[in-house]
Amino acid sequence: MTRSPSRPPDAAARRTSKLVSLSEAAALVTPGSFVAVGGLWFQNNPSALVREVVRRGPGELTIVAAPPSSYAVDLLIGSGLVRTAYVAHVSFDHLGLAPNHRRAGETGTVDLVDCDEATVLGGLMATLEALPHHPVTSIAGTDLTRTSPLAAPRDVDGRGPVPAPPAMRPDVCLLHAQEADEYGNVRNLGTPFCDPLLAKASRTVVVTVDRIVTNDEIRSAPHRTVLPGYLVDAVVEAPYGAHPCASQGHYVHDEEQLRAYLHAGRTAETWRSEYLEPRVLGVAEGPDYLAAVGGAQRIDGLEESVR
Amino acid sequence: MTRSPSRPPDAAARRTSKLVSLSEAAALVTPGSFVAVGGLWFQNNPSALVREVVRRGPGELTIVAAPPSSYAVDLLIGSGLVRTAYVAHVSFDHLGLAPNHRRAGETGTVDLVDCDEATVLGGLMATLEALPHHPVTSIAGTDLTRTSPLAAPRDVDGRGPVPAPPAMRPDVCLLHAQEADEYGNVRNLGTPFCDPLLAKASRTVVVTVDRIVTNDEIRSAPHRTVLPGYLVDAVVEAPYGAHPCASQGHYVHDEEQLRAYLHAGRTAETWRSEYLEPRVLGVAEGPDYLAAVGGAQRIDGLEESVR
Amino acid sequence: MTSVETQTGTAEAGPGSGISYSPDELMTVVMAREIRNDDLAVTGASSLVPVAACLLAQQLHAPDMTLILPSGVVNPRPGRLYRSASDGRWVTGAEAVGTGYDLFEMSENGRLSVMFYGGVQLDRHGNVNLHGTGYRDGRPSFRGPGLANTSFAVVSGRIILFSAHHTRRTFVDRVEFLTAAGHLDGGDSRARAGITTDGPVCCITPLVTFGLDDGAMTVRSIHPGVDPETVIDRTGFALPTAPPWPVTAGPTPDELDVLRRVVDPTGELAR
Amino acid sequence: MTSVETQTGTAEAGPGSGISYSPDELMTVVMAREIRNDDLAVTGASSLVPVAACLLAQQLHAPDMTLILPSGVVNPRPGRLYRSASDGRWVTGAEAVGTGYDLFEMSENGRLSVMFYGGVQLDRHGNVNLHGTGYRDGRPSFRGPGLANTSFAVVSGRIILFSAHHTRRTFVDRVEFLTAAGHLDGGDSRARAGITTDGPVCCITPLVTFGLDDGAMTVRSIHPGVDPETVIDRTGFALPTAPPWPVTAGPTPDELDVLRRVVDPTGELAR
Repeated sequence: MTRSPSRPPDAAARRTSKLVSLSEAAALVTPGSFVAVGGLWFQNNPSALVREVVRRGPGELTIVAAPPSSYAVDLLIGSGLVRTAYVAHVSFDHLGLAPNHRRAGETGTVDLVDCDEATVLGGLMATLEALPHHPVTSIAGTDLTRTSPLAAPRDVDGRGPVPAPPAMRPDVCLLHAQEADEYGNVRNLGTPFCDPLLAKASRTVVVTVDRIVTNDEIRSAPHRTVLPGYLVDAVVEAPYGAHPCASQGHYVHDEEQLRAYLHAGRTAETWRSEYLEPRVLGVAEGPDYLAAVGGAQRIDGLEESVR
Repeated sequence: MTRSPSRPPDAAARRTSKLVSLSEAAALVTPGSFVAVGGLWFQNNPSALVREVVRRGPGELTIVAAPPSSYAVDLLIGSGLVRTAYVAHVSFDHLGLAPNHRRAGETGTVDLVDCDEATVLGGLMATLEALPHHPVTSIAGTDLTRTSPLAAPRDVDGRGPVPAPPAMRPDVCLLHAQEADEYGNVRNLGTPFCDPLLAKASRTVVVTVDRIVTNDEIRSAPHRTVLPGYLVDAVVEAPYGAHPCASQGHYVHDEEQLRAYLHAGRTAETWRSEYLEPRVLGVAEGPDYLAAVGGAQRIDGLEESVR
Repeated sequence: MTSVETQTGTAEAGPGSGISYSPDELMTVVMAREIRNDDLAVTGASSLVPVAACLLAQQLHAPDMTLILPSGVVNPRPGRLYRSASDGRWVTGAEAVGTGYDLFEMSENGRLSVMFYGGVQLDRHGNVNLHGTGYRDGRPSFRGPGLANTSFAVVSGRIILFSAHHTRRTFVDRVEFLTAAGHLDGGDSRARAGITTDGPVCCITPLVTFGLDDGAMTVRSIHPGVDPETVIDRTGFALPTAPPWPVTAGPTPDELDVLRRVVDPTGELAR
Repeated sequence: MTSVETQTGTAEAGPGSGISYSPDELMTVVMAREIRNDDLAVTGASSLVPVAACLLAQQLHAPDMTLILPSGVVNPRPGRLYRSASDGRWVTGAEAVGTGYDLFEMSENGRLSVMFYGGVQLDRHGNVNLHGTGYRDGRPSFRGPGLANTSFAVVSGRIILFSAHHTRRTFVDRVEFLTAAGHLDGGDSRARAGITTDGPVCCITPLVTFGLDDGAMTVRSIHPGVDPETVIDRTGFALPTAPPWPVTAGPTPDELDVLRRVVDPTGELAR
């Protein structure tokens, strides 16, 4: 089929750019906010953005994340900014447990609400579908039904008590993807996983990307757009913004740095002195951070060594 | 990022092909079946497949279709095979009303269940999400709440009467797309619209495609796969299988033939003698049908004339 | 450029100008002026005019507005108009391709700010009937296409009504079947039904623009060159105000220029 | 090729052969044999062995089975194994990329036929604990990662349990927190709780394969070269049957060949 050429809009109509700085984006997270954190395990964590939030330090946060979460969630928990967390699974996958999440669960410093994939997704889907609660088929027989407010049995639709998580609508959603244009059209080169769901359920959506592309580039492959601009409020250009996690299709996760994080995390004190201070509070995001972790070229080369 | 080369499976493991003939696929629709019909308006109608179903003639069908449906639904209704239809909108868009749908509504020969987009999608989504009913925010104030069993107010989740369509699970889903491999991995070059939802809600899914591609071709662009193979039971190679509708990205809709359909549809008798007999019952699908409508080259050239 | 419905084909385009335009072009320009920069709009069937109006508004005063076609195509830019809003050719050059589920989310989750409705019947309170007319024992003697998206009328921030046909058959006192909620019985009956969105704010026809400020259609302006008696004759309910009515500002040369040069270079609206 | 857990590193690969293999390779081969041709399987965290087992089964006897990684990647074929099941490099060459919503649909709508679970604790009825241990006042002295997909244990056709660690700390009489339902209290208690799926059918460790035919773990077979006393010592519940137990059929040369040549050419399982 012959394609008609695209025609650009008249210069008279100037579309508003959604590009903001990392610190402007981080400022959208205010004390007491309900924050959705994107990514899964080591993939597509909004790492630079979360570090910037930690530098700013808004407290009393409630967070929700994709069922398998990792670095960004553990960092937020370790920073002491989190009061309540709806997180089904937080680990460093095959590298080990998430040290701050584990410690928070053992000491009770954070309200870790017991939940699983179905209860988290159900709560987010309830928002999308305008339901007060979204029943999930069954987590029958488990202790979740005993301990989790998300899974509290409820009589919905006359079928007797069934776990029915209430609708969750985060105030701010923090995501990392590979590419976007300045109007918020976002493209994932890997797996978007729960990020679109988190975005649709949230009031405000911020996306960091490794690379800003032109609107024409987005329009050249409309099927590849994962989040259309109407879902996105702010875009930040943040090269290597997922590090030490992977930005799928651009760079892999940095096992050396992740292991250093885990090692630092052996106590709350060592995590603060060996990770939080040198890698977050004591360094600016961007070139300084990149230099501190060995530079861009090293990250680009990880593909060869990370198994 | 450097990509590792894909490695083909060992010859020892022979994967089962899902390729079947058009008539084998049509035979999946048995008398009394609940059939989901894909496409929207003139786009991606499973036209050849529906014509073959009409030639076989299983009666007492219940059908559901995307909110804006057109040719394939009107043809099924005109054929006399449909007892009940969950169709929100049936028209020939800017070309006019759907003659058999209109007549069925006026004569009462088919039970046209009043519904709208939200009630149809809600009923399908209920199946996907394991809900007995899926409440839809509101069709408040309309006569649908008075006339439609799909929209009957129901007390769900303690918020008083709200329209809550029951879960719909069609027996067979009939779709047309542009490309698939023999294992049922389906790619749409245009808009899949409700087709994935119809497929996921149905027990058996049949897809006709203009072109069979290799599994390697599918694997070369995993993001473009709209229906992964596990959702698809049978694939039929049917070039121009959407005609007189469009196969988005391959050929546009045939307004001359669609207008001829509408003209034939001025009475039930003329529709039967001027369309059903010559274009469906009296001609075999494939080369004969194509010759009867002016040939493949003519269809390929419609891009230039259809506005 | 001629029409049985209006005489606007030869009307003035602006002070001092003598540009002619078709009824569809006029309706498109008038509708475009109703679109706001922060709108997210979805169009339906037979929507050449609303689609063109959104694309024109994007070019003029609403570059940030989002247009979503009924097939889920987001912000198309095909370089011309196609007569079917679901035409696959709208995909090329668009910003994204959504699904039916995305449309469901967009409406139910409260994002949709403008919806356009035409109708087999539109009544004076802006209610829409796409179901049928001439009911006897619940069965219509004329069956319409049915309404694809009733609930969008409830959840959409506001509604813009339009009709290519300004006749007594279309503009009725009361719809025979209420498929999409306008202002119901007028006054605050929409709010009393628990609907919190604005409902129909205007209705654009080849003859006039109706306002619905008090939940009932009132002539906001009559299009250039149209005889008020024609409007009265062709409207099936009593108009609340008598002529003279304000005259619709016709398309400006700039509006027509952008419309014809950028949005509709193949002249689909001029036919 | 060595392991503190087993002596299988030098065990026989088949009659007359003397091929050595690692514990992970053995577990992968044993698990692959549990996969059926019509399966749709989803893997979770730390799932190198289940992922490899599915890929091996696809090569051998189950070419039609569908493997979905926890990130939604369908039927990957990267030409090697990556240690994280969510690694972005699994995308290249896969057949499709799904989302979290697709996973929700796949489980709730009853498509999922096999789910794999490891655990901080696994009990003799196949119940899974990924929450924690050593509870006092409801708070654990050891907090686990949490379970990403509890409900998959209910809706999945059957469950295959596995653990890289066969110790008394992992294999306990009763989980301290029941995060995913196995056979609950054993017998027909799973069915009595209204769960209609099969639940755990086996549990593969570096020492044995447990069967769960009556809702309780019984040694189905002991792996080649493993001392039965080691199994008894390292299992935290009383085993229903005493040795001698049947010996697990070790990997055949063909199984190992396909595993090492096609699935794991970089030797991730051999480490």
